[in-house]
Amino acid sequence: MKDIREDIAWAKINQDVMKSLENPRKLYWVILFFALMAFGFGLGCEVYQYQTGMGVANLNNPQVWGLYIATFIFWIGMSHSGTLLSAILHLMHADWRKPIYRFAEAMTTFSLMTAGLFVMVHIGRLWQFYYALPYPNDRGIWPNFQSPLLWDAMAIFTYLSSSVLFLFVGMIPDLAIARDNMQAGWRQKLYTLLALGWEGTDRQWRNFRVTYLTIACFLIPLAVSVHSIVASDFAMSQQPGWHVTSFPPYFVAGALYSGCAAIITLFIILRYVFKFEEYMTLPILKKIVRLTFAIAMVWTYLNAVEFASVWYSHDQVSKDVLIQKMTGNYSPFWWGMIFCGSVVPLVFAIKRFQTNIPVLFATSLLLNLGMWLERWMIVAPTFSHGYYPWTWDHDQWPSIVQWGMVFGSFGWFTLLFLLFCKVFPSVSMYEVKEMVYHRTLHLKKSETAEQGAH
Amino acid sequence: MSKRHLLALYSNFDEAEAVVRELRNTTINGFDVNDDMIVKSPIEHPEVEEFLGDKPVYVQWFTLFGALMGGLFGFFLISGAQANFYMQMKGGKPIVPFPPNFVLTYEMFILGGVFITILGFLVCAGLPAKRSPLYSAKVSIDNIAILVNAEEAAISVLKAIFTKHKALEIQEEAGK
Amino acid sequence: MSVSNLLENWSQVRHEHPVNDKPHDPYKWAMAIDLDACTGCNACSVACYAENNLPVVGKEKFQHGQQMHWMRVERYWDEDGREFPDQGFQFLPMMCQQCEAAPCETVCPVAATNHTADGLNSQIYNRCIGSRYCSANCPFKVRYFNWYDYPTTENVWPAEMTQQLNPDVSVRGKGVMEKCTFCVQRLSAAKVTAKGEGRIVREGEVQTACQQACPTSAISFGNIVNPESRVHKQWAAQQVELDKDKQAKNEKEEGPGLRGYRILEELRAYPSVMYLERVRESAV
Amino acid sequence: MIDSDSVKQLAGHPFDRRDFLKVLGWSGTAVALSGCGNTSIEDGRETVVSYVEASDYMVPGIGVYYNSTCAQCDAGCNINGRVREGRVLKLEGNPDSGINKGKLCGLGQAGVQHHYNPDRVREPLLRNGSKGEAITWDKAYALIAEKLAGVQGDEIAFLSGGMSGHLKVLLGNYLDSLGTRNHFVYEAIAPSVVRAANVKAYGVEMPRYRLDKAKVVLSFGADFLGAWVSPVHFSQQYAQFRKGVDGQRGVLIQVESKMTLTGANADRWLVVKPGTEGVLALGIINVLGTATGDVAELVKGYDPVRVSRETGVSVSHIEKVAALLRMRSPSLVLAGSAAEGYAHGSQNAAAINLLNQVLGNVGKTIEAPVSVPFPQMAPAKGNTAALKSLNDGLAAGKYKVVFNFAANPVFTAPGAMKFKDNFAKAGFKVAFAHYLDETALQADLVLPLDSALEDWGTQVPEYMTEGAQINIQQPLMERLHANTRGMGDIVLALLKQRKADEYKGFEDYYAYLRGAMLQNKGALGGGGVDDDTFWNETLTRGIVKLAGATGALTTHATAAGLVFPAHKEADEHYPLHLIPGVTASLRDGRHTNQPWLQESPDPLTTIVWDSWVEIHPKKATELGIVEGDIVEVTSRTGSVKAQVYLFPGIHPEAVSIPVGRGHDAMGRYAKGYGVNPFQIMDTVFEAATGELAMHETRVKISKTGQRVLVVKDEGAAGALQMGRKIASRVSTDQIDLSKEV
Repeated sequence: MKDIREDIAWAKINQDVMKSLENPRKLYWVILFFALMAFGFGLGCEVYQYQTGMGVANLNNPQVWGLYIATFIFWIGMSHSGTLLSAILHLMHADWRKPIYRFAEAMTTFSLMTAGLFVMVHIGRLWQFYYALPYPNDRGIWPNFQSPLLWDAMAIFTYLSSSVLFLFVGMIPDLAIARDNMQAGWRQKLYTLLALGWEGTDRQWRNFRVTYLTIACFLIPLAVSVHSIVASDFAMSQQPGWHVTSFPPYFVAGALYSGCAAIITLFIILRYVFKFEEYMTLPILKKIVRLTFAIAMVWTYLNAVEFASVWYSHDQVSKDVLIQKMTGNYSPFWWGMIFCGSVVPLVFAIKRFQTNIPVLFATSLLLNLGMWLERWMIVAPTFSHGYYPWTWDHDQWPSIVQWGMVFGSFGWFTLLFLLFCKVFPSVSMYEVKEMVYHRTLHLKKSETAEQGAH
Repeated sequence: MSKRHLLALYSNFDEAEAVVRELRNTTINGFDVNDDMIVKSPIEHPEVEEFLGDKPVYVQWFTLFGALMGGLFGFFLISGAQANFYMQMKGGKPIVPFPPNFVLTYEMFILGGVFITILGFLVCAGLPAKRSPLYSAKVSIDNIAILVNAEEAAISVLKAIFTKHKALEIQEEAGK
Repeated sequence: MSVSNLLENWSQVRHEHPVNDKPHDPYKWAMAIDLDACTGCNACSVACYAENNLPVVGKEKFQHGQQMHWMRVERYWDEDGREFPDQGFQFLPMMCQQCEAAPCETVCPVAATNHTADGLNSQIYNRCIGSRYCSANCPFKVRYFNWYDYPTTENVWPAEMTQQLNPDVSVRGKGVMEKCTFCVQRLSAAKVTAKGEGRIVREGEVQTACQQACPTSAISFGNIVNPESRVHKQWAAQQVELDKDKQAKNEKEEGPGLRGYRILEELRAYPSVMYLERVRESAV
Repeated sequence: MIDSDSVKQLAGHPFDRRDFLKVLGWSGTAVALSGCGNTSIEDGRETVVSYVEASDYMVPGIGVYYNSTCAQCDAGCNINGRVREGRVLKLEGNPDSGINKGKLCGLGQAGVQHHYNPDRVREPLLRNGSKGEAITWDKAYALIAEKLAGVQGDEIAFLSGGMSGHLKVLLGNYLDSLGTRNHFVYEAIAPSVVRAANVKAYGVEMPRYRLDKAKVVLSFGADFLGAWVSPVHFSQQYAQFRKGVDGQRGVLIQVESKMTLTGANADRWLVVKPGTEGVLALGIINVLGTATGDVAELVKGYDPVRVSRETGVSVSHIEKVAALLRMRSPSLVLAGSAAEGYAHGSQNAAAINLLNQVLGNVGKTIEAPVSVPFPQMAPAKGNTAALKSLNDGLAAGKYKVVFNFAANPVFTAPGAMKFKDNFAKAGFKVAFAHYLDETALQADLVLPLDSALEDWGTQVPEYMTEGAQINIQQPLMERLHANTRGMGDIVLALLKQRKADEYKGFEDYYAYLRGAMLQNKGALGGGGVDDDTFWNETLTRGIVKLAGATGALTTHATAAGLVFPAHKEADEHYPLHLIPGVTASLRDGRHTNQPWLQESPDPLTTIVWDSWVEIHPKKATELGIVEGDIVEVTSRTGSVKAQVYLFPGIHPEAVSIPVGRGHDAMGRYAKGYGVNPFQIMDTVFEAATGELAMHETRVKISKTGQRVLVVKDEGAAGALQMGRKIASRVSTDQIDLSKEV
């Protein structure tokens, strides 16, 4: 099992990463094609829904939200691992983060953008969405700051802009490298512009270090708050199955979980597509896998806590919702969630699977499926089994339009992500160098120590 | 008095460190080691800061200012808007309710902090910057560069020191 | 949005409205529905369609649960497993309960649903962006969303049928939420008339469409602040207090001995509709 | 309300008003529609009309109310139509009415959808092959005259629904001029057997029932809150009855085999074996033990054990009911359509009426009705015997010209009667119709009628409430379609063909009506008032209240002629009873094309837009049927397929299908929704009256293997509250009602 070589030439690092911007494997184009197709289909669904009305999604009076909000939470959740892991690991000086954090942060950014799309497709009057923005106006009309949806909007805006800035700031030295190594053309112009004249001077590095650290510090509480607020959309309401105190930590754990699983998936794809075998090494993958396993167990625990607290409370209405989830129309999906979320990750506990790429790939997909199901199982059963039995619904199955947009969102995300990786270095060159440098130092030190011992 | 730039490239930090030490210990007319020397490196290198001496960073003050202003602005924007919009009551809640406003204040606190930190970074690091007169793309690979700006008289002394420490390459700005 | 305004009126804006307060003056519209009188005939529901321009969605959309009846008549029977419902069914007309602390109001991102000065839960169609959060948070599920653009949907209001539309009530387009308004257009008209005459609206001067149609007069509606109103008297006689989530009469060991109750009162939404329990003869 | 000056102007120049209103109608609509969605306010600007010269009775933006009469059923409720900018928006009850006192049922309110229905016939149509060809009215009248030429009086038949007032008089004159007595007055659903039984028991067809005075109401299948006789009136009495006197609330006991809306509101709902209502009544008389003479003799055999065995009602219930009736007097016993719908329906009704006599209710809760002092205007009440005799005549090819007005026998006649085929044998068929319903489709000439909200007329209610009254029907707005005509105008025009001289003084039916009313001004309470004032006041009120004559009721109880047929064994091929459900909103199906009624959930099952087969859950389990299964219901004469709804309020040996749906014509809102149980009804007739015994049909049920999702308002939890306190109930011993407001 090879890790990054200490003696790798720094020039080779530059070369390898820069190559990824030019000639990926064929698979890249295949994925891009399917992503385009999926996105196109989703777009068609949205146009149809926009023209005709939300009814074509087969939403109905109690079941007012459906897959859109569930998938919205999914994407918000997915965004968490990128930035949060990057920031936490940065603070903890965990060097193994360095080759993988860039794409993880890009994943954050793009999944947030995808989540934003769901807010759009979900609202009944998309053409009036700006009513939700707090802009000064003559009539003194403001959005309702008491609404958790508005907190959501605010949190996501903050998170998205901070993540983009974090990603960008961290990429400036690499953009300078790209600028210096690129043939003249639109790319070079772009890199020149974005590199802001970075030359790696001591003053730049000094301020860079502090800035990067500061933003990382901000991002951790921010990321936690974002998913807590998404949890508040539910926990702040009065509905059975939603009004649960443990929802914020539960959501955050779920978010980290799905984010980590997505990192594994994307890690494996990028490693192959962009020939990053030397940088995205199996020992790193193994670390992520172990982390994911730990988070999976935390999630499982919080899940159990939620059920237990509902079960032992005397809130019969919430209990009914839980029973409905286990035994009602939704039970296959609910048990699917339990299986994918709590049982499948046990694969990660087995040592020989921790570096088995096909197994990890399949497992990570299953985990994400489980996490998507989790979100659906949070949103839908409460609607169809709420306080008012008269309105419990019969026909809550999402229509092709809803499914189309869910698949379309994956297309959209993949599209953005792949384009990003093609335009910007998805492995941080300067930080891999740092990593290598630190290792060399470390080796030297231990050699010196050894010699001293002799 | 005209000054000229001089750039020397080194393959590793130890060499560069030795050069800087020497420059600091040597008094050269027309060259101030604190003002006229810039070290460029491909990676963030704490040692560089060490051997360059104590140079303060002010970004965190921007952060403090941004976060506080963000928070204050957030709270008063929201509460003020609510107070002016009192016709739209929410049953069971005061017109300016604290819990939601605290959540939003918190977000605005972070938003302000992050934005102003970035601003501070750009200001403190002098970005976006004009490219300096002498630069080598090798810095973006693995070389350490020492850029000095000195009076004509000092140039040769500096050059000698650079050469002594086995500079890989020395670039010289043309005289004016 | 001036900060000075905020600081000057600090105590006012920190006032919890309206439960621990008595701001409903001179109006607080409320309702009482006698389930013993209600026969479940649906006249109220049809009256609501006629008055409030509700679209008839048709069989297919009804099947998808997209019906728009602001006033629905629910029907229940015994749950104790008896062979026949030999004490009859229970009917319950259900519409927006115009809660005093409405769960729907706080969650709307654009403040399209609010508490009015006369105690209604208003819905501003123009402002609504259709997030449907209000419906998600409504315990009674009495909010109805325009899943389609009904004015242009085939056979909803074809040709001549548009002439039946009530010009006092806007016809809602797609993507907005709607619900029972307590016939706010009638209330406004009555209030304007009364104001012109320098008085408040008298008891009996204004009726909601459902109340007007109800053949058994099971629905009474009025200004509960007015001690002369039937609604006030009914609420008082039943010892149901608007701003309580637990009524003192229910604490008695021997039972309240009174019929008035509010649905899901324990959720602290403080509904403005009191129901009177259906009575069943014990002698037969 | 509007002042009398404006009424004068309005009444004097109806056509000016109409033209004016027509223009305004559309602009108002544009305003209403532009309030929605993202429609620009500029839309429709060209149709905006200035109100600069509005008439003084027209206040833009203010609703004006006109009184008229509801024509949706025979109860004759007085309505108050809200008119704005010349279009009628909403029907409300007339508060001055003795019948409905300001209230109106859903069916009545849907009257505006009858008026604005997009599927109304707009031109006279002449059959050309399978198509209708629009012709002019002159041509249509000429054609009728041509077809009638040389036809003998007894070769002409006129089929109509129940009718009264001046239209009935005028039509009578026309039929006389044709020399025919063949006026068949047909109503598919009418309490005809009960009427006959009432005549025997009380001496009148329909006494005045006083639920409000009764302490106990024992109803044998009378759905007086839903579809029976005068539901809005009875509902008001019911409210009074429930409040009771001094906090003693009235008790309602309903006896029937399939729960009706009234049954759903009962304190005790007693399910009986279909057709044994009379037996139960006799059993109760037996337990009461107060009967004397031949009645005592008759009921001697009906001891509780036997009655319980035959009816399926437990002995204890029989005794409890009897005890309650004994304890709380006066009471009221009603015989409804479920009791009369059998071959021995008269016997059932007689036994039930006997119970009233024994309880001494006659004169207390059963009062003598008042009648209008103009017998020629009294209602001609429809029945099904008339249909049978018409059908027999048609089958024999007796009629050359047949007119049809306000009846739809092709839809409502039992399939086995083959009415459609027999109708085809008539030489020339004229239908006066609002819509192309099943019968109009078979006609050779279809003449489009004004809606009830466009037409003039008078009506005498079949069921008089607080005194005699004549209802006035007046246009609430301008004609929607230029080429429809009022039935009165048509009859007058036809009459002018026969007796031009006699009727030439009447320019139109309005003139005739006004003239006829003014002629009897004195008797109508207008003595000493000038003509215009009287007429305007009459129109303003919409009701003419009269001091009617009241007769006396028979109070003598007799068991004469009361013989029950022997207990019938179950038919092994067709083991189940088919009970046609009559719902409050759809009745016999003439209003099925009013979308509010289609979408208004059936109160008991909450099903919309479709028919269903009600089956008791126990029976369903036995047959392996679940909700939504499509079953085939087969009688001796036919079969229909419909979805199943499991319904506990039905006798396990019976199934019920509601009537009114299953149209294959009548426009977009009616056609193709549900099934028509009339199609499979056995043609069994009531022995004494010759009325169709609607409850006598026996059926069997078989699964088809298909299953659908039942479209209903009820949620997945069904009728259960899942332990939440939603619709709460309390029993009388836990409550003191006397202090209530």
